[in-house]
Amino acid sequence: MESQTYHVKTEVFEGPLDLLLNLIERRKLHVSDISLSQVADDFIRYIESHSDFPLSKAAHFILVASTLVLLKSKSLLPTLELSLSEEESIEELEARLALFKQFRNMGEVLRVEFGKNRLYFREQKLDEAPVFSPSDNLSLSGLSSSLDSLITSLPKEEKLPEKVVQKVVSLEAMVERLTSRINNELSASFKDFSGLGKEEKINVVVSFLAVLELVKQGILAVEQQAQFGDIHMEQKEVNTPAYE
Amino acid sequence: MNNNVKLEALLFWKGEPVAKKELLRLLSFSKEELGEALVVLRETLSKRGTTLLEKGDEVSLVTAPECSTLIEELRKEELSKDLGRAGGETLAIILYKGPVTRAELDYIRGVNSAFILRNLLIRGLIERISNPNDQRSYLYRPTSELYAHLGITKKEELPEFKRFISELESFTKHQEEKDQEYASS
Amino acid sequence: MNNNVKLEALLFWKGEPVAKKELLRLLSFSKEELGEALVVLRETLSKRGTTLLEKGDEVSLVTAPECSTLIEELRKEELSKDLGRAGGETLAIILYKGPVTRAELDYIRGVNSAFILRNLLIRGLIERISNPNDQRSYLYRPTSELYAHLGITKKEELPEFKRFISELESFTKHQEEKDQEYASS
Repeated sequence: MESQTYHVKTEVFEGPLDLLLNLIERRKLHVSDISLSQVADDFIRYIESHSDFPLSKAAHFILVASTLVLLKSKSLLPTLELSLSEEESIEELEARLALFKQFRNMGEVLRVEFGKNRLYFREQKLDEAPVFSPSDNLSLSGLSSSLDSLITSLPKEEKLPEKVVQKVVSLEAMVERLTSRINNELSASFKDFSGLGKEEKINVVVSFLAVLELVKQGILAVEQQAQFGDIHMEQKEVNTPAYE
Repeated sequence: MNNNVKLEALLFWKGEPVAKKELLRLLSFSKEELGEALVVLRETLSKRGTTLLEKGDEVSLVTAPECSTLIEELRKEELSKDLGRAGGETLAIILYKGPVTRAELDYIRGVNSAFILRNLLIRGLIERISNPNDQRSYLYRPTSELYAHLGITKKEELPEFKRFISELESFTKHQEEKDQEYASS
Repeated sequence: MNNNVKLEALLFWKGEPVAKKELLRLLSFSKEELGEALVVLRETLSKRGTTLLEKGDEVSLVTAPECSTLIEELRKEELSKDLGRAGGETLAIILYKGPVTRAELDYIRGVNSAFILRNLLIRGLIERISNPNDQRSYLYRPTSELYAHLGITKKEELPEFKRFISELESFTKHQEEKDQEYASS
């Protein structure tokens, strides 16, 4: 088990679906909401160990992480009711994963077939001697403007999907923020901390993720008095938590 | 002279994929005549050194599958490079689901596909056409060259074609049902 | 597989006359086997769109004489048609940066240039020379007829020569860095 975790950490994954599928298959599970919540921790651990991701890549991973947290939160906090859109995002992730799995497997089939039994076009068609035949409009200015427009259309540095990336806080940063806040106040409200209603949804989700992480590590105790009510947080021990 | 003979001569001389629309014009065939000539030519070539490759609305003449090993040994150029994992899955999407937009590819793969698309375009395995539904985006589809690399002469010969297509269809149907469930709840 | 099928595939693929001595070597046939295969192939092709041409010691596959009118029309059209965007930009890159390899062209254009190059070659606008650095690839450069037609004697006389060259170089450098980043991520 330990060696498996280490292996996942060092392997390179192209994207979150790739990683997720790998984690699920490694445990010999089928794609389902249950298997997804089971691999949530592994997934988050992977992001944590790759804090040097380029921002655009990290955003893709963190967005998927947020959905996994929703799933996991249901098992940790049974009182939590998921909204319709949250339910949908879970369903969607499941569906995407199942579809991705199909194409990934077919991709492996294609890799095996590729070049194995190749058919060939004619190498060249110089069966008659070339005849100098410029088109009527062939001119220096025409050619240089062809090149000019080619140069203009060369791929430029791609802009990051700013909307996605802008507000996404790293998981580690969020956990640190939460830890210090708890230290100061000993008890705090999730609503205040996460800026629910004020912050971007993704930040709230990342906050929630951080809370769960701390609960799991026994640093925090959480209490929710009513459905959709605020979550009350309290530090279990007064001594400074030794997170990582 | 038979139509299929003319068709063969034309495809041989061109040595590259020719659009069916172009064939109709160059040969002054009706659609029916072309369809028939293609059937006859495919049959005529069945035991020859060349074979007919049909990809969507494009047709070309290539060496017969039985001769692959012979030519491979004679070629000076290096062997076809491995597609890699990203290449394989991207081609799978384009071959079985294509033509697709980049947004669809990114969504299915969960990552930015710009680099792998550029790589496949340069290798001549896929091509970019303008999207009739959206002028600002492009559609990606397989080339005849890709069929040739996979050793297939028509779409139906794609690996596990029937099984995979029906799996995709039932998946899409299932998804649509779920979506309707949500819409009505 | 019959010897005449192998022979047909080889001649089709080569697309140019091949010496009989060369055929013996490439196909590992005995003289008798080759002689027999040639007879059978000639007979097999008698009612087809292609035919076997033996000229002195050389053999090639060409379009059937019955189709000569059709082929003449095709040739005229191919030599006179507009170069198109793809043809124009490919020719421009060869003018400014030539001699270049096909890989360099593909890399700059972001698409495969194989078929475009063939058209430019038969139109006598460019020519292919062997690459001193790599036996498996060729270099493409403008023909002297093209220079004369455009009224230049060296490439430095091309409009905005310095700017274009430096832009192309900075693109290649930048893109290579990105590709490496991608490959290692």
